[in-house]
Amino acid sequence: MKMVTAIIQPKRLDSVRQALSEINVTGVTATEVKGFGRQKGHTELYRGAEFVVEFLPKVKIEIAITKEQLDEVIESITSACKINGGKIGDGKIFVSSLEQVVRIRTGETGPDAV
Amino acid sequence: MKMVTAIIQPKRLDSVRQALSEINVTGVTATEVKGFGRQKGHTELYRGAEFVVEFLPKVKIEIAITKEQLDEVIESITSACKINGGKIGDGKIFVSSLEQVVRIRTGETGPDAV
Amino acid sequence: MKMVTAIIQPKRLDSVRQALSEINVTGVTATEVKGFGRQKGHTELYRGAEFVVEFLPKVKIEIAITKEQLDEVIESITSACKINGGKIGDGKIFVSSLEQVVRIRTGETGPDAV
Amino acid sequence: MENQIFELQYALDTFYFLVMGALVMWMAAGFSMLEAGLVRTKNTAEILTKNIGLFAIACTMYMIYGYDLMYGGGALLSGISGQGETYSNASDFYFQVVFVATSMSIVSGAVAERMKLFSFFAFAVIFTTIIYPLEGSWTWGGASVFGLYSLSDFGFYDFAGSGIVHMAGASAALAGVLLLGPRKGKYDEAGNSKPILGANLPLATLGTFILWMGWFGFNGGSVLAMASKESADAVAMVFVNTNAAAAGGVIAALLFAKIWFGKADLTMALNGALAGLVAITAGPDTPSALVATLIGAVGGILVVLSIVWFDRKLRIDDPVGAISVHGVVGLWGLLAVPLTNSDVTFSGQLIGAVTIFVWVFIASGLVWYALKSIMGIRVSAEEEDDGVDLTECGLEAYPEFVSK
Amino acid sequence: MENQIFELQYALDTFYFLVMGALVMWMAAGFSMLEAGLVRTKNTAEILTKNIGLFAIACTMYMIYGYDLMYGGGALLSGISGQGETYSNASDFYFQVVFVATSMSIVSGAVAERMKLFSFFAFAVIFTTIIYPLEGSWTWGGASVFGLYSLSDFGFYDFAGSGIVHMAGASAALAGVLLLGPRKGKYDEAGNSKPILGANLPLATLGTFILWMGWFGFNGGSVLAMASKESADAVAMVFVNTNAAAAGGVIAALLFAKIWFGKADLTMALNGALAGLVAITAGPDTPSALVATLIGAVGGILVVLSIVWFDRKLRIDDPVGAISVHGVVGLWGLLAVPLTNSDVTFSGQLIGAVTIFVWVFIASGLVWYALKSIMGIRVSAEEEDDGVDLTECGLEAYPEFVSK
Amino acid sequence: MENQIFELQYALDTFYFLVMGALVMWMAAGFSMLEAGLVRTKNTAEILTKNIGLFAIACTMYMIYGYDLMYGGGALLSGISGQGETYSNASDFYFQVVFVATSMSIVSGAVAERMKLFSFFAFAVIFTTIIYPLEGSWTWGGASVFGLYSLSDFGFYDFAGSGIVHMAGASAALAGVLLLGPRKGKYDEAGNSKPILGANLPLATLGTFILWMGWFGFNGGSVLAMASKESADAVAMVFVNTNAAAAGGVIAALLFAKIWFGKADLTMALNGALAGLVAITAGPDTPSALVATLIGAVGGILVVLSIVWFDRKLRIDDPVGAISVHGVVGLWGLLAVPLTNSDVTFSGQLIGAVTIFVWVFIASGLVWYALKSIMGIRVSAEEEDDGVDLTECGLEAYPEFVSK
Ligand SMILES: Nc1ncnc2c1ncn2[C@@H]1O[C@H](COP(=O)(O)OP(=O)(O)O)[C@@H](O)[C@H]1O
Ligand SMILES: Nc1ncnc2c1ncn2[C@@H]1O[C@H](COP(=O)(O)OP(=O)(O)O)[C@@H](O)[C@H]1O
Ligand SMILES: Nc1ncnc2c1ncn2[C@@H]1O[C@H](COP(=O)(O)OP(=O)(O)O)[C@@H](O)[C@H]1O
Repeated sequence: MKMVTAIIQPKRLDSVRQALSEINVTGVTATEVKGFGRQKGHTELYRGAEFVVEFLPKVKIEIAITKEQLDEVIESITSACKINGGKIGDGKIFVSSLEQVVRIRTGETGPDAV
Repeated sequence: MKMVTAIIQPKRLDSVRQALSEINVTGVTATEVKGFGRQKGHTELYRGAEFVVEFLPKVKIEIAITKEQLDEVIESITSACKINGGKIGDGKIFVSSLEQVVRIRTGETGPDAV
Repeated sequence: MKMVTAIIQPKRLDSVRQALSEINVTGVTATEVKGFGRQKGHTELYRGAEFVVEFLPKVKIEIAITKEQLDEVIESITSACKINGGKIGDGKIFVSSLEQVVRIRTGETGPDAV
Repeated sequence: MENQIFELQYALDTFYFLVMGALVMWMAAGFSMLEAGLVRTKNTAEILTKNIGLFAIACTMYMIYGYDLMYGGGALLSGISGQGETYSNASDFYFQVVFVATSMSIVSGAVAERMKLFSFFAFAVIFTTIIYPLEGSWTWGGASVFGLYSLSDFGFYDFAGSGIVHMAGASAALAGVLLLGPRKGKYDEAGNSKPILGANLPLATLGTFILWMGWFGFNGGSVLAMASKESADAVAMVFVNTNAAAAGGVIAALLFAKIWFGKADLTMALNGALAGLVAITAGPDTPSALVATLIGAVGGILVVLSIVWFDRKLRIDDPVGAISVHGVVGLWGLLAVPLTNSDVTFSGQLIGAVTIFVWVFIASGLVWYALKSIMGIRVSAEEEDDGVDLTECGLEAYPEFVSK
Repeated sequence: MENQIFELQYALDTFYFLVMGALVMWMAAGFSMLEAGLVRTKNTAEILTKNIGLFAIACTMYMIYGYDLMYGGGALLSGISGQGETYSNASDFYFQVVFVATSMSIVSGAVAERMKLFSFFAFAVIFTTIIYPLEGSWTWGGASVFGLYSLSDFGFYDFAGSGIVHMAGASAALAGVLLLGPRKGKYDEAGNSKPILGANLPLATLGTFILWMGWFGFNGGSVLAMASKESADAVAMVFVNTNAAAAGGVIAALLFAKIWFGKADLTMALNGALAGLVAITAGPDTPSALVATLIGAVGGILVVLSIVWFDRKLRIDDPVGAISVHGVVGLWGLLAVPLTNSDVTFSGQLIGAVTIFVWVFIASGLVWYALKSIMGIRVSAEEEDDGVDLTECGLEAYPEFVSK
Repeated sequence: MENQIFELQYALDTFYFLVMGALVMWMAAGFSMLEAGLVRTKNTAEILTKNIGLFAIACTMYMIYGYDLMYGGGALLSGISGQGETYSNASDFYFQVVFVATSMSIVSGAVAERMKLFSFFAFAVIFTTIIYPLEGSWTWGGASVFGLYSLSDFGFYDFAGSGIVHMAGASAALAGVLLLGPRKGKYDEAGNSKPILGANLPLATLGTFILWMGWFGFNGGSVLAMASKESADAVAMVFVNTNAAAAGGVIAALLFAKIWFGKADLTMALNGALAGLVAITAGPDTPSALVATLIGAVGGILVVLSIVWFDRKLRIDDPVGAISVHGVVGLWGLLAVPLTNSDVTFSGQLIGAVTIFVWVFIASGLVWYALKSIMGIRVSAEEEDDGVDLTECGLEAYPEFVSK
């Protein structure tokens, strides 16, 4: 099983959620985070003093899936987030391996629990 | 070493914390997240217009442990969260492998640092 | 590729961010979390009744890097967070393996995408 | 000694005007908090800026020219440094100037979360200098409508401004909202309304209580005299009825929402209070307290129906419900006057309402349209996504809070 | 000319009543903000709904019947459209109606976070129609207690209502809280009190300042006359003493909390201000400013002791400390009157206090009990966990904020 | 009958004082909300505690001795239980006591986020007992400056206290801030200013509106009489000009910030409103409404310049801009009086301003210095990092919200 973690623009959360439900992903966890990548923060003025907003608001979504779903999920997130041919800040996807998944309610484990 | 990540009902955080301290887990990190699994959001009315609350408030807890503690920890979380024989929304546990742990204060690494 | 996750004191976020940019880390994701480790919460009084603040506010930072950067990054975080020879609550670093990284904008994958 | 008595009466009337005016000024805070509570976090600082800015503009422009257009007396208040007949002229201006600000405040809520800040301010300049004062000159000012007819001939009666202030503001708002279009994401492709939740309901509730309190000045001050037994009795009755109508509005809206939606929707209770207040404003002087409660209660039900109707049927996106609260219920307020005031006729009220609506709606529409052509009135889709706080004001309302 | 003078006096007294009444109405916002700040986020929208709803109910029911029961004059205010003797009857009603709302507001805080909204509203209907007005008829209304004895015979004195309004509200609250039980998680198995933190202290502080301001109307208006030298001096002294007592309450509570807890607990400072105000309310007319400060200071210390005592010893869960602030300190206020007013005796004050408490506590208890049997008064444990905002109001107070 | 007329006049003047005083008291809530909105979350509860505490201290200490020092009449108000000549003495005290609280409130914002709570309270005791009252005795009290010269001889004129109240508060604040130093992290090693964002702008906006409203009492009450035609006209004009200046301040600050920074900085609009109000306070009686608007507008521009200048050039860290708003603009207010009031000279105003500044700055500096030596005035670096809410008050302002 895999854990797919994507850091996306908050405004894309809705489309990603829809895209994922179309490919039958049944579980998602979302967290409000702040981050920077190539997209550096911008300079703002507050009461006349400049400051760099280092961290920009992002949403992190985590999706536990089976190995088989991996490509489809990456594809689906990518296309929901890549706007106008790709802009800095569109986001990043990380994939790691999951050793075990347990559904608390039923005690099911493994791919069935995803 | 393992990283156990559990997504639970916010109202269970207290009992989970207690259950874990009974089995001598010495570190926990909690994050406020929103998520959905089988438990889909419910429909609400706001000013007369219906809307689906897609994401429900959850708490994510992360616990770094040694391999040996794994079963006990899963068992402990499960029993603290499974209420009335298991209800949708009770939560899910993910286990992944940790390659390294460092305690900043002392510089200790590995199982000792957990 | 590796995912380095560090749980640090909120007041250290700024110095960590600077330390990381000095070693050319180009992406960081930060989350506000609450946690406890050896550093237990303190007792407070509210309207005359005692209570234990179990969870203390922390910041979690996640940094995806290549294998080569690992030691340098750990070193850098450690020295930015270890104050006065190390105090309880200074934080902890977790390292896990990343199977894949995708930069949504360009579709790049692997170490190039980090 | 007669003169002393006259001076005392003069002083009391002046003092009364000033106290009532201060309460109406306080309504500016009420609108600010109400609107700040009902928009999303990312648009909060901008709506606060809008509200304090529009108040300042209204006060300045009405001083420069609006008051003169509405009541005469010379531009730049040249005629009012002198003294009044039974109260200080300055106190009259003070009381009037906070009314135009109220009318303008109504607009800001309806166009929230998507309008360019400085286009809004430009509109505010014209609304408070010309559009409202001209309309006010036909009604409270007693002038004839473009020399065609005189509303007083029809016995048009609007005690404190259900129509003149509230419906006028709502008409300007409606014209703006139609040109502006709904907020991004408000309606899906199928045209279904998607709620956009207000981010801070304690603020919205505070705003409502402030407005409720301020309304005692709004209606109570509109008796325009205090220093005699008759006027004192009138002011007292107006206070009682204003309060009764607001209470009726809350109860009716709460119960109606509970029955219809199954939940005691707080935002509807708040709108119910305001609806009760708007409804009684055209005639708080004649009903008994019980009838005032009922007039407010009808307002409370109307406002719930109207908000849902605008949102789901007409697909007109009004984030705070201003058009329903001040427009639809303002009309109801005008039409309710003949029920308890035999000197007033439905037809007279209708003619007045139509006159106000047509003028304000068309004039405002033209101004909005001109602004749209010249400088644009809507922020870009990207700016709307990011929130106007950042793009218009360069700061966040709650920078530390994690928000959507 | 004599008549003109009379009219001026009539107008000034009426105006004074209306301004003081508007300040008391404003206290409704104060209670709303105070309570909204001291509960948890998940119960905030509901308590706001409760507060605006109860205010509307109080205004309506007191108009329908309560005022008649308390002071006569006919149901539905049939007797008050006419004019008063030295001020407008309508202004008197307006001033009185906001008092019953204040008394009712006290209850909402104590039962917060676990009571069913509509059961609370049902209670509000009965409290404001019968329980409070009957008690008020024995005291300010001058009627005898069920024909048995007359409080005026004992020289019972309660200037603006430390007992009649505040302790009465607290007595009703106590009865409700006893039947309702503590909030889930408030006491662990061992019976230790677990603090439940208020979610928004700026709101609570704002509420306290609003109440402080409104209290000038509450006490100042209770002189019931302004338009003579004597009454003007009296009103001014009442203002000074009201302010002094609040200040004394803050300082005493702050210092006492600092010494006892080692921290300057803001919530205790707020309760101290309110305690000072409640304490002076029974007799703000006779003490000097220094003595008023001390009366307030004793209130400030009492309230800290009482809150801890109720919470930790009696295990009575009162989220905002209403029973301590308005009940315990209300009693202190009554008993402090003889210290500076030689016409008043401790025994007379005690008899009055017991009369009020027994009636309100028992009558309220019966009503709460009946409601418990008929419709239930407490939400389910699951609803309590999820927060009453969602289950009772269907919305969240701060939907965007991440909260517990 | 003559006596009746006198009594009515006496009653009206007293009532006017009390209503104006209640508005000024309300400013305490305004400062609290403004400051609570402009600091970081972790220092919010403490600043609220500071504000309610200082208000209580000011009221108590001014009662005990300050009023006597400033105007005579005996310590502990021994002389004011009696009656006044044209209004109640108690109403005069009530009106004066809220002024000293205002002056003290100015200090709390400037020293926010790093000062020890009880050191601040200790300073408040001395400021409100001696420093402000002595300065007040030289100006409004008419006493000579240490027997050396008399400000009235120079025709010094400060209608409602641009200098006496506002600049005085700012001078005390400046002395404190200089000894205290900037907040941790405010300036980097290179001396560049790093903005520290206010956490809750709706609160800050609410606070500004409260202050705006309260200022009508501040300036309007300073006419000191209402019950004649002349004074009624004067009060009305003061209301109009106060409002006009605030409006001018908002517009000027908004436009100036928009041009300079490219953004409509809300915090500058708020400071602009306050600057307009401070600017007109020294002479709201003589200008026309247009000129008042301009005086306010200059204040609005000055305040933006001054805030940036203090922050970036002088590196004086004043979290809420109190020194600029009340000090720099207060001085401008004093100097603007001769523009419209021919009885007043620049030199006279300057002498007055210097007198006030020198005394308050030096006296405050000595007291701050003594406190620093005795008990320390600054929290430890670690406490500052953690926020003074936890260390000074033992609680958090928004315990549930995730914050930095
Ligand atoms: N190496 C990284 N480690 C952790 N998080 C990252 C990394 N790179 C990017 N992110 C996260 O992804 C978000 C989006 O990154 P983005 O600027 O679109 O990346 P890039 O343009 O560099 O591909 C960032 O705000 C950050 O939260
Ligand atoms: N496949 C998944 N990937 C990521 N998070 C998930 C997944 N499934 C469930 N979750 C998280 O766990 C929470 C609880 O899930 P729940 O509804 O109890 O799961 P189940 O599907 O087992 O009934 C969800 O709200 C979500 O945050
Ligand atoms: N075993 C663990 N699992 C998960 N998080 C942990 C663990 N140990 C520590 N943490 C996180 O790291 C933070 C800092 O820990 P700290 O108290 O400095 O650890 P230590 O035990 O090394 O003194 C904690 O507040 C918690 O969020």
